[in-house]
Amino acid sequence: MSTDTASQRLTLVQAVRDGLYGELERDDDVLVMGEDVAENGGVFRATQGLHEAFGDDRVIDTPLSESGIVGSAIGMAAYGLRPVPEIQFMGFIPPAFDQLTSHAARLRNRSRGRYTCPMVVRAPYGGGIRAPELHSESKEMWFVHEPGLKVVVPSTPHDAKGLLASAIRDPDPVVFLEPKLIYRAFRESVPDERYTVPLGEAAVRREGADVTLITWGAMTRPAIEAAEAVADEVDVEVLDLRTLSPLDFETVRTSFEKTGRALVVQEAPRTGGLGSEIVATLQEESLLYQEAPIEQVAGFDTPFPLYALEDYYLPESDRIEDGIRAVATYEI
Amino acid sequence: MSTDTASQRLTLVQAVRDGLYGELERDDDVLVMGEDVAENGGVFRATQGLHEAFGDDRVIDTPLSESGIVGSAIGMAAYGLRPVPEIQFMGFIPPAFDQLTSHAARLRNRSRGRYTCPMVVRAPYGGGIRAPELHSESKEMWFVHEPGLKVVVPSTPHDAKGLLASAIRDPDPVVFLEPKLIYRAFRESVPDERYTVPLGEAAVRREGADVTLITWGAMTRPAIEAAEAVADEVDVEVLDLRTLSPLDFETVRTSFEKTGRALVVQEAPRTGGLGSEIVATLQEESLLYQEAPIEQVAGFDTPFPLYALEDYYLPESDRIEDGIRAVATYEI
Amino acid sequence: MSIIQRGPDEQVQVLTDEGELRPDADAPELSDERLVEMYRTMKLARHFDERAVSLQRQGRMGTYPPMSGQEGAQVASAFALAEQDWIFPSYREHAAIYTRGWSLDQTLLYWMGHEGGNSPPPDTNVFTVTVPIATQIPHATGAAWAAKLRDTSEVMLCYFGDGATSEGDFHEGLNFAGVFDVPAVFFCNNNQWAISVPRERQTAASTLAQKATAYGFDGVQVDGMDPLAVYRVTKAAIEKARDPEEGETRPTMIEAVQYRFGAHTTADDPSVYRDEDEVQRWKEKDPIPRLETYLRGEGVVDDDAVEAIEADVREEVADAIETAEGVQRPAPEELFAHVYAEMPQRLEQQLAYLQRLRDRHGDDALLES
Amino acid sequence: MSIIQRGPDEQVQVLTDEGELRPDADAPELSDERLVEMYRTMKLARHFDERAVSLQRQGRMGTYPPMSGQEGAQVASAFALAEQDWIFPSYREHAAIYTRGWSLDQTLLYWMGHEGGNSPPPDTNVFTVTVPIATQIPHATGAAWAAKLRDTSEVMLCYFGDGATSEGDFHEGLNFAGVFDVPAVFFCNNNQWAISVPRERQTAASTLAQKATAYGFDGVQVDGMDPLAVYRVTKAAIEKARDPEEGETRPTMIEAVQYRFGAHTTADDPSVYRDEDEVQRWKEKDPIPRLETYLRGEGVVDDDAVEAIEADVREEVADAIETAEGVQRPAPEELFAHVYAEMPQRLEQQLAYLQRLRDRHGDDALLES
Ligand SMILES: Cc1ncc(C[n+]2csc(CCOP(=O)(O)OP(=O)(O)O)c2C)c(N)n1
Ligand SMILES: Cc1ncc(C[n+]2csc(CCOP(=O)(O)OP(=O)(O)O)c2C)c(N)n1
Ligand SMILES: [Mg+2]
Ligand SMILES: [Mg+2]
Repeated sequence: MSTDTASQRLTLVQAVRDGLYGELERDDDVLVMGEDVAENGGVFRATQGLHEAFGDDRVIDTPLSESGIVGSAIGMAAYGLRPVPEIQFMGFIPPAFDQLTSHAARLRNRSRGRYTCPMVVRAPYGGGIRAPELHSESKEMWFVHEPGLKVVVPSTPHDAKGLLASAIRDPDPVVFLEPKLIYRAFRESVPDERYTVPLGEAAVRREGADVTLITWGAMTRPAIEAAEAVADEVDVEVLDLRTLSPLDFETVRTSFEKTGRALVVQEAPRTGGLGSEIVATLQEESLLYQEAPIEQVAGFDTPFPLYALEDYYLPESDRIEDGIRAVATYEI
Repeated sequence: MSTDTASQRLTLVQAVRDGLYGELERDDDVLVMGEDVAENGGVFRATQGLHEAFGDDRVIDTPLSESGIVGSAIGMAAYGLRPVPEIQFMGFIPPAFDQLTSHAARLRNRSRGRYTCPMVVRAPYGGGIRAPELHSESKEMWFVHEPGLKVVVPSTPHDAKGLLASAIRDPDPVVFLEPKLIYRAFRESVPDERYTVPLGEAAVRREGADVTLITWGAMTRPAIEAAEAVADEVDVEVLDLRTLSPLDFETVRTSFEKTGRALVVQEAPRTGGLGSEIVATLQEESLLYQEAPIEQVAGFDTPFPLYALEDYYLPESDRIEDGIRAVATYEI
Repeated sequence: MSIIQRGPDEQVQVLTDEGELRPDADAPELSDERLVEMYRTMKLARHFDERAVSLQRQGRMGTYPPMSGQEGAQVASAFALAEQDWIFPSYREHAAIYTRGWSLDQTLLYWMGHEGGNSPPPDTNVFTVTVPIATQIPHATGAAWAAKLRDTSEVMLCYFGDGATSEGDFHEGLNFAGVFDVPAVFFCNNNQWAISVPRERQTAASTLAQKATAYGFDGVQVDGMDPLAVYRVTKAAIEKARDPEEGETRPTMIEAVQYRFGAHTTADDPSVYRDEDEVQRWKEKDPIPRLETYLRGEGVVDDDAVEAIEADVREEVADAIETAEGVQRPAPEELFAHVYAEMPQRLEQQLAYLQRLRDRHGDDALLES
Repeated sequence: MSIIQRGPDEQVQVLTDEGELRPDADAPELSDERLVEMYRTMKLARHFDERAVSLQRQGRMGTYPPMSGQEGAQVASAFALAEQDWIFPSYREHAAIYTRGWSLDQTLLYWMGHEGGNSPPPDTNVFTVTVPIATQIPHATGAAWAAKLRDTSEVMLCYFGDGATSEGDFHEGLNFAGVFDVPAVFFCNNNQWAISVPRERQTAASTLAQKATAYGFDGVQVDGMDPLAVYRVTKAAIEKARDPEEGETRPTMIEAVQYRFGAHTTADDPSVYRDEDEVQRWKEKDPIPRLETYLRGEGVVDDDAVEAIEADVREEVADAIETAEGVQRPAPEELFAHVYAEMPQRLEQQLAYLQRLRDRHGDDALLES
C-alpha cells in the first residue's frame, strides 16, 4: 500500500464503491446495472452515489430478473461495453446460472475469439450477518468448476478496489464475490487514485515455517487470528488466494513444499469445495514433501442455516486453531 | 443378477424404460413428465411406450420450460405425488438450477420435515455421441456440492433399472444422470420383475490388489478395459461408485487401505471434480496407507468441444492405462 | 359477465376511498361476524407489524419485512378460501398465513432465525415461506396440477409481488397453469415497489393483470386496499378454479393494486427512493379505517367494539412475542436434521466433529465469533 | 395504422396460398432484382437442406436440423434488414445467416463438429448460433440496448421458435426490451412443433403474438410462408425499432406462422408424433412455389431463369460441401484455445499432458475409443 499518495481509510464495501467509481470514470464503456443499484445505491450501499455521478445510462436499475440482467449484460459485453451487473445476493445467482455457464463462460470459445464477454458479475457472498434464508451462501465452486469464468474474492479493502479494477479491465467474464461479513468489519488505507491488484496471484498474509494455511475471503481474518493465537506453538503461513479461478497453485505449492503441512479453511460446504481441489493437487504434485494429512476446516454439508445457528456453521478461530494444531502435531 | 426369474437382455436405455414402467405400474403416485416424453417416447426412447400404457395423466408432455418442469414437479412432490421429470440433456438443467438447489434440495430442511420432495430428475449425460454443443456435459458436481440432493449414475443396464427404482422410492430428491454414451453400447440380462439396487453403495467391478481405480458411469467400461489390458503388470481393483451423493467412502477407503495406490477416472473437468473430493478424503483419512500420489485421469478444464475433438477430450483406455502405470510404479 | 372477465385495466372496487359502499357495488356476501373477524385480523396484522419492527430495532429479532398498507389484500384474499384450499406465500404474507392458521409466534420465530418458524403447523394449508422471488409460483402450479390429477376440490392461491412478475419463474409457472388448466389463482400484491424499483421500471405493460393474456386465462385488477373488493374478486377466481363453467379456464391472475406504507424490510430506508407525499396519498386508501368506516356505517361495530378489538389484539401479539422469545436457540444438532430423511455417514461424522468442538470449547466460545 | 398495429390475431398476408397478390395487398417494395435474389436464396436454402440431410445420412456430418418449409420466413426477414443491423440466430436459421453473409461451408463445418463453424465471418453482423432454447433473446436485448446507449442506428433481430416462448429467458428478454425500449425485433418462427410437442401444448394463449401485450409493445402475426408478407412486416418492425414515431415503442414481436416440413433434426422421426396429412396440408403453402408463381405471374422469372438458378444453386452447395469436407480436423490444441484470452497455467499443463499422450500413443489410438 502506497503511503505517499492521498488515501482514505475505507471499509471493504466503500472500497468496492470507490473501485466502481474509478472504473466508471476511466472508461465510458463501463456501466453498472442490477436491482436497486441506482437511486438506492445498492442494498449494501456498494453503488451509493454512482447514479448521481454518472447518470441513467451508466448506473441502471433493472427489473427483478437475474437471467435478464446477466443475459442482457452478455449482449452488451459482446457488443463492446463492459457491464458490471450486480446480483443482490449470491443465493440469487441461480436464476442466472444458465446465462453464466452456458454463455458468459463460452462465448469466446464458441466463437473462436470473435465475440468476448468482458463482464464482471458482482455479488455479496457468505454468511454471518444474521440474514434470512439464501442470503448467506458460499458457492464459489459453481464457477470455479466452469471453464471460461474467472472467480475473485477479495479479503481486504485495498484488494477489493484493486482486484475489482483488474476484473473490470479483464477481457474475460469474472464472478466477483464480496464477503459481506467483512463489508464493514474494518477499515484500511485505500489510495484515492486508481490502481489494480493483478488477478491470479495469491497473497501471503503471514509468513511462517511450520504449517501452510490456505484460505480466502471472510475466513482470512479468523485464520490470521488463529495463526497469531497459536504463534507460540506453531509458526503458520497464511495464504489468501484472492483469485479462486484461475488459481495460483504456484504460491500454494511453494509454501507447502516449505512447511510440509497444510490446512484449508473455507466457508463453503466441505464436499466438492475448493479445499478438496487444493488438497488433491498438493498431494499429487508434492507428496514427497507431505508430513501430515492435509486437513480442512470447512462449512458442513448442510444448507446454510437461518441465523440462530449460523455461528455453529461458520468456521471460527477455535475451530481453526484446532485444525492447525492437528496438522502441526501429526506424526507419521 | 438372478437367473431363475424371467429376464431379457436389455441395453441401458431399455433398462431405464423398464424401470420407469415398473414403478409407474407399482405406484399410482409416480408420473413421468418432460419435453417429448409422451407420444415421442423421449428423444432417446427412454420413455417409449409409457404414454400408451399409462395415459395422459401419468406420462406428460410439458412446454419447453425446464424451470417450469422442475418447479411444478416440486409442487407435485410436496403435494404427495412422485414425479419423475426428464430434462432432455444435462446441458439444459441450468435453467432449472434454481429450483433444484434453492427448493428441491431444501424443502425438507426448510419445513423441518413437514414437506418433502420425493422426485427424480432424470437427464442423459456425458459425451461421446457426436452431439451438438451443450449436449455432452458432465457436471455432476453441481449437485454433489448441494446438500439435500442425491446424485446417482448407473453404469450397467441391471443397475440402471434397480437404482432408478430405488431413486423413485427414495423420500428425497435424486438427480439421476444417465451416461448416454453407453445407452446402447451393450446388453445385459435384466430381470423382468421389479427389483431395487440400493443407493449409496459402490460396486467392486473387478477385484485387485495393487491399485484402486475409482470411477462411475460411462468411464467404467474403459476403466475395466484398461485394468484388463495391464493385468499382466498390475492387479487393478475397479470401483464403480454408482451413487455420487451420498458417497460410499467406506468401500473406497477399504480398497485404498488394501492397495495403497489409487487413480480416479472421470469425464468431468478436473478442477473441482468429484475426483478431487475423493483424493482429498483418502489422503486425510488414510495417509498412512498411501504409497503413491493419487492421480486423476479427468476431462480437461475446457468447455466440452464439438464432436470433431471430443475423442481428445474424453479419457479413454490408453490414457487410463498410463494413469494406472504411473500410480503402480511410483516409488517414494 | 363475471367480475373477473372485465377488461384487465378496469379496477374492481366495492368501497370508495372513504369506505362507503360504491353505488354500483353489491353489499358483501359476508356475515357481520365474518366482517368483524376480517376487520379484527387486519387490526391484528397492523399491530403485529408495528411490534415486529420495533423488536428488530431493539435487536430482539433479525431483518423483518413489514406489511402495513397491505393487510386488506392479504386478509381478504385468504378469507375467500375454502377450508381445503392452500396458500403459497412469499415472505411478506404474515397476515395471510395467520388467517390460514399459522401462529404469530411461529412467524416471529422465523424472523428470529429459527428454521422451526418455517414449518407450517399441521392443520394449516400453507406452504413454506419462500424467499427467492417468484420461485413459489411453479410450486403452486404443480400442487394445483396434482390436486386436479387427484380430482380433489382444492384450489391453490399463490402470492407474489409486482417485482416477481419480471422473473422467468412467473412466466413458466403461469404458462404451465394455462396449459394444464390447473385450479390455481395467482395473486399479485402490486405494492408499487420492489425495494427501490418502481412498478413502471418492472415492465412497460400498462397493467400487470394484462400479463395473463400471454397464458390464455383471465387477468383482473382490483383495488387491493379495498378488502371487500379483494374478497369478491378472489372468491370469484377461487370458485372458477374449483368449478369452471363451460368454456371457462380455471386459472386467474389477480393484480391487487396497493401500497407498502413502510420500508421494504427493516434494513431498508425508503426515504432514499420515494417521497413522503406519495406515501401520504396512498395512506388515504388505508384498508383498515376504510373497512372500519364501512362497518360503523352499517352499525356492525361501534367505539366499544373497536376498543375491545384493539385490546384483544394487543394481548394476542404480546403473548406471541412472549412465546417466541421463550423459545430456546435450537440445538446445534438441528443443523444436520432434515437434510435427508436418513442422515448420511458424512453428516454423522460432521455432527460428531461439532459435538467434539462443543465439548472442547464450550458453546460460548463457538458462538462469540 | 401501421401494419404492425393490427390486432394480434389477424394474420398479415400479401400473397394468397397459390401465390397471387392478394386484392387487399400492395405490391412489394422490392426491385425485381432483389425479388429474384430472395427467390434464389430460398431455392439455395432448400437444396442445401436436402444435401445436408443426406450428408448426415451418409455419416459425413453429425446431427443436422433441417429448415425446409421455413425458408421464406428466414430469408425474407433477413432481407428486411439494413446493412448495419444484426441477427441473433438459433440453430435452424441456416438461410437467415447465409443471407447475412455467413458461408454455407461454415454452416456445414459447424454441424461437422468444428468450433470454427460457429465463428461468424468478420463482415457479417451475425451472433453465434445458439443451442439452448431462448437464451439468445436476452443477448439480443442487451446488444440492442448497447446500440441505443451508443446512439447508433443498429437494430437487432432475434430468431427463436414457438417452443422458446415457454422459457423464462423469453419473458425476461422481452420484458427488458420493453422497459428499456430497445431497438430489437423478436422474430418467432412458429413452425407448429417443438420437436414432438405441438404449439397448443406450449401455451394456452390463442396466438403467440399476443404475448407481446405482457411487455407493453406490439405483437403481430404474419403468414410465415408468405415471403412478401414476412418482408413487409419485418421491415415495418425494423423501421419502427430504428426510428419510432412519437408514442411508438421500439420493440416488436413477430409471430411468423409456418411449418417445418421435415424432421426436427436428423435424429428425429416425425412420423411418431404427427401424421402425413398435416404435412401435406402445409405443403400447399410452400413459400418457394408460392413466390415462384408470383414472380412468373409478374414476368420476373421464366423457365430459363428458374433452371439457371437451380443449376447455380446446385453448384454453390456442391462447392460448399467440397470446401467443408476439405477442412482438416482441428488441431487438438484448439481444445485449449479461446477458453480465456490468456491460457492459465493449469490449462498449459493439461495441454502439455495431451501432447505427451499424443507423442506416446499416436492420434489414431487416442481417437479410436
Ligand atoms: C430471485 C431473487 N432476487 C432478488 C431477491 C432480493 N429481493 C428480496 S425482495 C425484493 C423485491 C421484491 O419485490 P416485489 O416482488 O414487488 O415484492 P415486495 O417485496 O414488494 O412485496 C428483492 C429484489 C430475492 N429475494 N430473490
Ligand atoms: C434449454 C433447452 N432445452 C431443451 C433443448 C432441447 N431442444 C432442442 S430443440 C427443441 C425444440 C425447440 O422448439 P422450438 O423452439 O419450437 O424451435 P424449432 O426447433 O421448432 O425451430 C428442444 C426441446 C434445448 N436445446 N435447450
Ligand atoms: Mg412490490
Ligand atoms: Mg418450433
